[in-house]
Amino acid sequence: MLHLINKSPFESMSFEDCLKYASSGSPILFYEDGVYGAMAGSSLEGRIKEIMGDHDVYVLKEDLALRGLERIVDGVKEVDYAGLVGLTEEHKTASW
Amino acid sequence: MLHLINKSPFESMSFEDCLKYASSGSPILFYEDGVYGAMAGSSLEGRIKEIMGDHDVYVLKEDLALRGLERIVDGVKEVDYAGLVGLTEEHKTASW
Amino acid sequence: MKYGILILEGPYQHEASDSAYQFARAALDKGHEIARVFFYQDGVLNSTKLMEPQSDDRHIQKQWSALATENEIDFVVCVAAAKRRGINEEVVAEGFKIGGLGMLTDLAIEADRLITFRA
Amino acid sequence: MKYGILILEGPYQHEASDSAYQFARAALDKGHEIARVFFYQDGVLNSTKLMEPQSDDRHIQKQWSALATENEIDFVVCVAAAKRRGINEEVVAEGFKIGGLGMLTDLAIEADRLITFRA
Amino acid sequence: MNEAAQKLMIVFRTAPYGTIYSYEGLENVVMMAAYEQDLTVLFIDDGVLSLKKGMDSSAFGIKDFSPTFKALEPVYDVEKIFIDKASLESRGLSLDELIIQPELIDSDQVEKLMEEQRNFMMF
Amino acid sequence: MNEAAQKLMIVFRTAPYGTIYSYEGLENVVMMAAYEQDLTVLFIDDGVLSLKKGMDSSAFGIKDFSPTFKALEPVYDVEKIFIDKASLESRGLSLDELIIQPELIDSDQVEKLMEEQRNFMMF
Repeated sequence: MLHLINKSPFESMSFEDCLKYASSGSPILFYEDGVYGAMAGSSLEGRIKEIMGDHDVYVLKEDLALRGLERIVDGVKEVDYAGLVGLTEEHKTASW
Repeated sequence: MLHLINKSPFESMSFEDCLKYASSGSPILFYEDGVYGAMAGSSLEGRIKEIMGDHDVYVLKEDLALRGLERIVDGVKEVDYAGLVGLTEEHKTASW
Repeated sequence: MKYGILILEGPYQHEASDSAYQFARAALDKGHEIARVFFYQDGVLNSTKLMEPQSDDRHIQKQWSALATENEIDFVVCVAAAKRRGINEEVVAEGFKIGGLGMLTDLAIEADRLITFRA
Repeated sequence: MKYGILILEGPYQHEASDSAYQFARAALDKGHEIARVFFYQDGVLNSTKLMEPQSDDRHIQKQWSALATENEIDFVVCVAAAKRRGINEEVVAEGFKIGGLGMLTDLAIEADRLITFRA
Repeated sequence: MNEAAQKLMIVFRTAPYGTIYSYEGLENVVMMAAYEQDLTVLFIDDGVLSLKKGMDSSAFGIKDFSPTFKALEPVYDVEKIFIDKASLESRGLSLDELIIQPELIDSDQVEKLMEEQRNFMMF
Repeated sequence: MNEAAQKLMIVFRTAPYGTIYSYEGLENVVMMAAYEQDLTVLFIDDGVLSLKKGMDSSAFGIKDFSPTFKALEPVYDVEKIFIDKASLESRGLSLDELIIQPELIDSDQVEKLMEEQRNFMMF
């Protein structure tokens, strides 16, 4: 299952909600305001690093660029829309 | 300042955000999905009791009834729309 | 007191518009003046007379129109927000008028209390 | 693969509609089929031809209409959600058609992947 | 259920009334039930609040849609109805405070249910 | 500022682009600035993200409105611009990563600023 997070994890619980259900090995992708979850140096960085043991974490390039975000947490993978489509080929998706 | 919370505190950080800024003595009112914050017996009950030392906590009756909520945290005051208008006469409001 | 009401969300999708309506009624019942209701962002969608809810549901536009006409309240729909969402002079219902964002600034200056209903 | 796309939010207010559009373009570029785009809840507001955004902004309805006609994709606007929000046959733009909720069930049965864009 | 029945699921994760998500999820359950598919309904997070007993919409004119939830099994023959135990507990609710009594599941069953479906939608 | 100037404030607390709140807040600042009132602009919570340097909207067609934020002081004469220090820090940002450098304030100043105004709006 590919879990899609589109709300800022500083403001919404949808990221933490999703983690309660996501099994080990299920990828998580941040897009729209969700991309703020991938910012390096934020108070969420530790949490992101913690879950990377269990989940591949992706972030959508186009939404990073729109918001001027360049420094993202080490190990988070940038994908563009073509890459997102590729992930949905491999996985069913849940939009939180 | 009267702080108005209309989003479920189980899903949104707006309640906790508001508390960072609200000074002691400022009332807080739950309405719309915010009223779930006032449910007795939930995992938030301790937090609500904690802040009641600093803030009067109100909850909108009409939104409680719509959602079938009867048991609310001891000390939380129920007001109807007339009561809410009364609070806005006394205070400026912030809608979170 | 002189109240201003600002509505940022559309009908049915969010409760914001219902809450604003109930608040406005209660404020009038207590003898307050409502200087203006300003419909902004998706709030402009409250004003369309094309709205046709199911027969057993509330008709949010008609509720608003009745409130405006019965109490002679000024209802302003933000022109830029409206155009972007397909709301224009042809579809705006009785009681609403389309106006500029400056009318929100006027309201913020004039009202004793400005209450926002939002997502 | 055969994709279905479900859109639950209106244009401009949320990014959901922009994201869905970008996703649909990328899926087509990769050679996938889009069986249907279903516009539901505030998503129905994407379909109005009365939309007039500012000249320096994207025109979300026209983007969608072009996508539908160029690629012969089925765009269905939920009739109950539409009526409630003032969207009817007169205002629906080229490329969209109004249809029943059953067409979303059909899509869920038929599509290999159903992707939701929401608030 | 028809012979070519597909596994479909509607997930409720949003509180009722504050937004229309819960209501529209329910509309979909009713529609899908008419298609005689292999249908599952799941309540997680704030979605469990849609089932609270005692809703009274008389003050507002907002439609109280809990009678339709109540009718899912007896009228619409929806039999697979699950609820996340942890979501219910964190909101201080028990099954007997709900208008229907879905089968309690642990959170680690949620993603499995999603994976099993041909498609699902979350409201 | 005119003689009868009123104290007005726009508060940004929402991230840009995901919703239109931030954009419409900015439209209001520009409008209010033209009225020559005693105007304050405040960034708290995710609102601080509206000021991030380096926004590039070329991929999307969504309007990049950061040039207007940049113009608030030099073009629109908005001088009272504040930002909540804790909100900035929790997002790992420093003032030099922002397109403008508002005055840093502590969180306990936020409600005081709200109280001082004739009216304020939060986006």
